[in-house]
Amino acid sequence: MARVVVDVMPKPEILDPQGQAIQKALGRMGFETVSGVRQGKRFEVEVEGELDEAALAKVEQMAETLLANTVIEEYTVRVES
Amino acid sequence: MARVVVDVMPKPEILDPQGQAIQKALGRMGFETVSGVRQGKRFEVEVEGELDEAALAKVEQMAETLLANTVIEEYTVRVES
Amino acid sequence: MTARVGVVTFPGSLDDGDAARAVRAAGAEPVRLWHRDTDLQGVDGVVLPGGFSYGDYLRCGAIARFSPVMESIIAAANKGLPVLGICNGFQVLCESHLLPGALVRNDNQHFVCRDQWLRVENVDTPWTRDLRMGQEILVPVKNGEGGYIADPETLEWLETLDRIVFRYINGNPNGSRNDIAGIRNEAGNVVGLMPHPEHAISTLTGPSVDGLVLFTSLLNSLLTPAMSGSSA
Amino acid sequence: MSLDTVKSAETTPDVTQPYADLGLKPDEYARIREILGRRPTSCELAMYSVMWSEHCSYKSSKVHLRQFGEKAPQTDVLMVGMGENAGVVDIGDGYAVTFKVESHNHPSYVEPYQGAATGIGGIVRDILTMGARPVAVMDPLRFGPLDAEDTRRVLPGVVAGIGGYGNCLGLPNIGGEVVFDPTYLGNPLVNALCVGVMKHDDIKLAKASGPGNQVILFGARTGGDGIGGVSVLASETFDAEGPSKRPSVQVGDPFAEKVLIECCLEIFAADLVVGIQDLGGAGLSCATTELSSAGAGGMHVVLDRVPLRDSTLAPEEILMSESQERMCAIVEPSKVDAFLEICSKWDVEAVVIGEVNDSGRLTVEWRGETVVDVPPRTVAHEGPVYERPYERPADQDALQADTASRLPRPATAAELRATILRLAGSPNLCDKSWITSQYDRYVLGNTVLAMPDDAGVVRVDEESGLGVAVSTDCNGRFARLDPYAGAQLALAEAYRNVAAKGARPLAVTDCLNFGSPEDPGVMWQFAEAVRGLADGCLELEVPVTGGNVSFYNQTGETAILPTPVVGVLGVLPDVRTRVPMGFVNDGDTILLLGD
Ligand SMILES: Nc1ncnc2c1ncn2[C@@H]1O[C@H](COP(=O)(O)OP(=O)(O)O)[C@@H](O)[C@H]1O
Repeated sequence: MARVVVDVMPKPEILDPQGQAIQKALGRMGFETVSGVRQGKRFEVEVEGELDEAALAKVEQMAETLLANTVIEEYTVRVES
Repeated sequence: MARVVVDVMPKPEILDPQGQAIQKALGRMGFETVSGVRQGKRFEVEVEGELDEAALAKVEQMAETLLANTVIEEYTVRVES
Repeated sequence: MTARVGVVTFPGSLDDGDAARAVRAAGAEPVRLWHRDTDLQGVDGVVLPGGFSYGDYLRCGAIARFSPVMESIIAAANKGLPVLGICNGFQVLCESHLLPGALVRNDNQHFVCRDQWLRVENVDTPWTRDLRMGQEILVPVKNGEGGYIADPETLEWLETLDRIVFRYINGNPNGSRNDIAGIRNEAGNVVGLMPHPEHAISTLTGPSVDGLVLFTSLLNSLLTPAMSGSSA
Repeated sequence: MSLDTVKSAETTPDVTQPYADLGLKPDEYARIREILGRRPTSCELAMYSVMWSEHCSYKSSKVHLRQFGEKAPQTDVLMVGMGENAGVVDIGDGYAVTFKVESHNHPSYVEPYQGAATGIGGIVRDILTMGARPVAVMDPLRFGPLDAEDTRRVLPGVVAGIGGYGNCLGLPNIGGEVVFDPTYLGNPLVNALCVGVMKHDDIKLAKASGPGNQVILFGARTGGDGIGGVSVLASETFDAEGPSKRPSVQVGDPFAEKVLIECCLEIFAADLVVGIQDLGGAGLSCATTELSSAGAGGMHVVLDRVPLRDSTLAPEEILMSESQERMCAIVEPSKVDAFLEICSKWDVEAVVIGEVNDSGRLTVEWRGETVVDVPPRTVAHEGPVYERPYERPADQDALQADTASRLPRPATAAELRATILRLAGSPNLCDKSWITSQYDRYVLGNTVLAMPDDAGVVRVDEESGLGVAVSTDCNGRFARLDPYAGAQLALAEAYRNVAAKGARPLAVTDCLNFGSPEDPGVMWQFAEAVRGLADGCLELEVPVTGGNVSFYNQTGETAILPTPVVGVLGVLPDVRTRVPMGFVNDGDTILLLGD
């Protein structure tokens, strides 16, 4: 069994109100050195069997079709070291 | 300016209804080899100035107090390579 | 014979009963469609109701988009079947790429339930033809993820090609770009909006009866079609 | 140590057991040994300890709560009274309504979002269990001062949790309360009320009758939620495998509950259950002992069949788990297939875990061994009952003597202005829409009145317009001054709010939030409040149909203000005749009634 991590982040050109809200909150809490926050999602996907290229391609496909909304988000797939 | 990544995941013993819903959906979509999915959050925090230990400690503190709810979540802080 | 309008129930749909009630109040016959059905039972139009389909986990509407009933609805919508997506239904339509853009968490980070004024911006759809251009209507809005976003080009052509159907006025409840409350597809048969017209069909249980017109519009467009282009 | 079975308990009478860590007193432990005629197994000890806890057994409050029955007014509307999951009231036209208010105070302090969310989830399952479709919720809340640091953590979390769960279930929120007082700072009150509607014939009871009937567990899988305390036992028995630390926080899955509601209603409509119980506090222990105690008296459960989320759980923990969104049904063998079919339509996991019998014992089997063999009544209904000492606090006289006449009164226009501004700006009087706008009031399309009106009104029948009105109220400061009168004032206010909508008040539910019952002063407040409420209900001729007691609401030595929250339900034959708040039409005459 193997673990693949899919990170999904809002596209840079898309406004991220959550990230902005967090940045403001951090400022109020005294963390003034923070110049930007973006919030995305992290998925840990456990895959049965061997993690060959075909298996990784499948995870790519999951990310592309379901895990990310590519209209507003971008994703990266990587194997947990 | 440096980017620090904070990954926040539900604690393993805590119910993760989101992860379960995604796993079921993946199964219905034909990705049957997925044996588990957990969904967490990924924050990309941009910090001004040098990323020394003091700065990292500050991000740790943000994670502990705001970004993660340590009652039900755990977090890791790392510098984006 | 009256029009038959499908109302889809996904697990987690909440306003499906209300949508069916609104269809009935407009004089049409609601036909309940289950998420696992692929047969649309020959309905004349479909309403995707509000709620939290599949818990709205991952992203609102993301999982519902892959349900069997949606495969049929996407195909039918592309052939011109009138489809109205309300709130979660709008999110499903965006996830299905029947409508452009996406809906994200409200800018104030809270769920918001309130009575909301909207301005009607487009009456060339089967769902809005009995409304007046520029008419102001009062309809409840209730959502946590109702902020409409799209990339700048998309926003630009939504504006120039008259794809915006409703706009928030007297305050934007969720940070939607360009105060967009609802949009349509190119053909006009597919309309999605965040506010809930099905909760504005009686002053006993809602703030107005303005929402009923969306449902009577559909009925009238089915009974007397081919009025496209006219503004009533 | 290996598995602690009934057999091994018989042969090792002298094993020391951690009953004190589980909250049992020495005499309570002795009583368990006496009942069983041997020492309990660790599974049995776990069951008794949670079921005999204050929360589940009402051991300190029982002697007082009896007054609600003894002084119950004559009424022909009560169909199910206290003792079931919720009371049921006849509202006419063949309709019945069930409603109840419960507390989720302590969990909401630890994890505001999940604590409040699972509070809604729990009360909704209680209502569902009666055979009713839940139709509305309300949320009486109490917090520390608005500007306190911790309130900023607790309040938004609680409100988001109530909204997050209730909105996702599709239940309109039709009212509640928000009160700020320093005594609630380390101990907020999160009470949740739910109303459900059914036809007379649909009433279901928590009862396992009919030997041979099957026991079905359905809903979410069982995980390690809410069993922090019991891990003491598990770690004793299972130190080899060493279960990881168990979360005491329960996480809610409103989607699972929404699906469970629809699934149950379909099962009810097909008449497939003999008895049903939800799994709340004390989980399977509570459900199996209560069901068998109220029914044929015996049940055999095969614990290995319980679907688990976490395969390392020990049997003690499975019995104790407070995982949410689970139900337990008693089903005739011939109807099991139909039952399972409906569950599968809704993607709800369902498993036969046991069978009803007339042995008079609840037996639980794990890995082929018997780990529990108890008379269920002794666990569920015959727990300890305490006559706690109570005494009027020494400072009560001084408190009452300290009347408003000693306070300075505004003498000038400027002073009056300042006073009014201070009042208008005080959190207890301010507009609550920051909170209430986070709740869906429209879903289901039957909300006739909701916040900010005096009472919520929902339509029950679209044809006739039959509907109900509900209000909850309590002023803890009044109750502190005089708990007897304070409880009556809470009742009177809720009663008035319902009557003011044009509804006829029919029944009462209450959530009695107090400090530690081991403090004689608090116990006096409690006794007085119950006496006041019971007398008031007799006078107004509305029965108490059920409710909840929450003790130990205190921070250190400081108890909260005594807070007997009272909910009143009334009926309107036609909701179109409701009377909304405020002046509606130009030219209407204004009358002042009463003096
Ligand atoms: N937590 C809450 N949830 C829902 N409604 C609430 C809540 N708190 C207050 N409300 C509603 O807000 C309105 C005003 O409440 P409040 O200021 O306490 O008025 P009153 O003093 O007249 O009871 C009422 O309709 C009440 O039901």
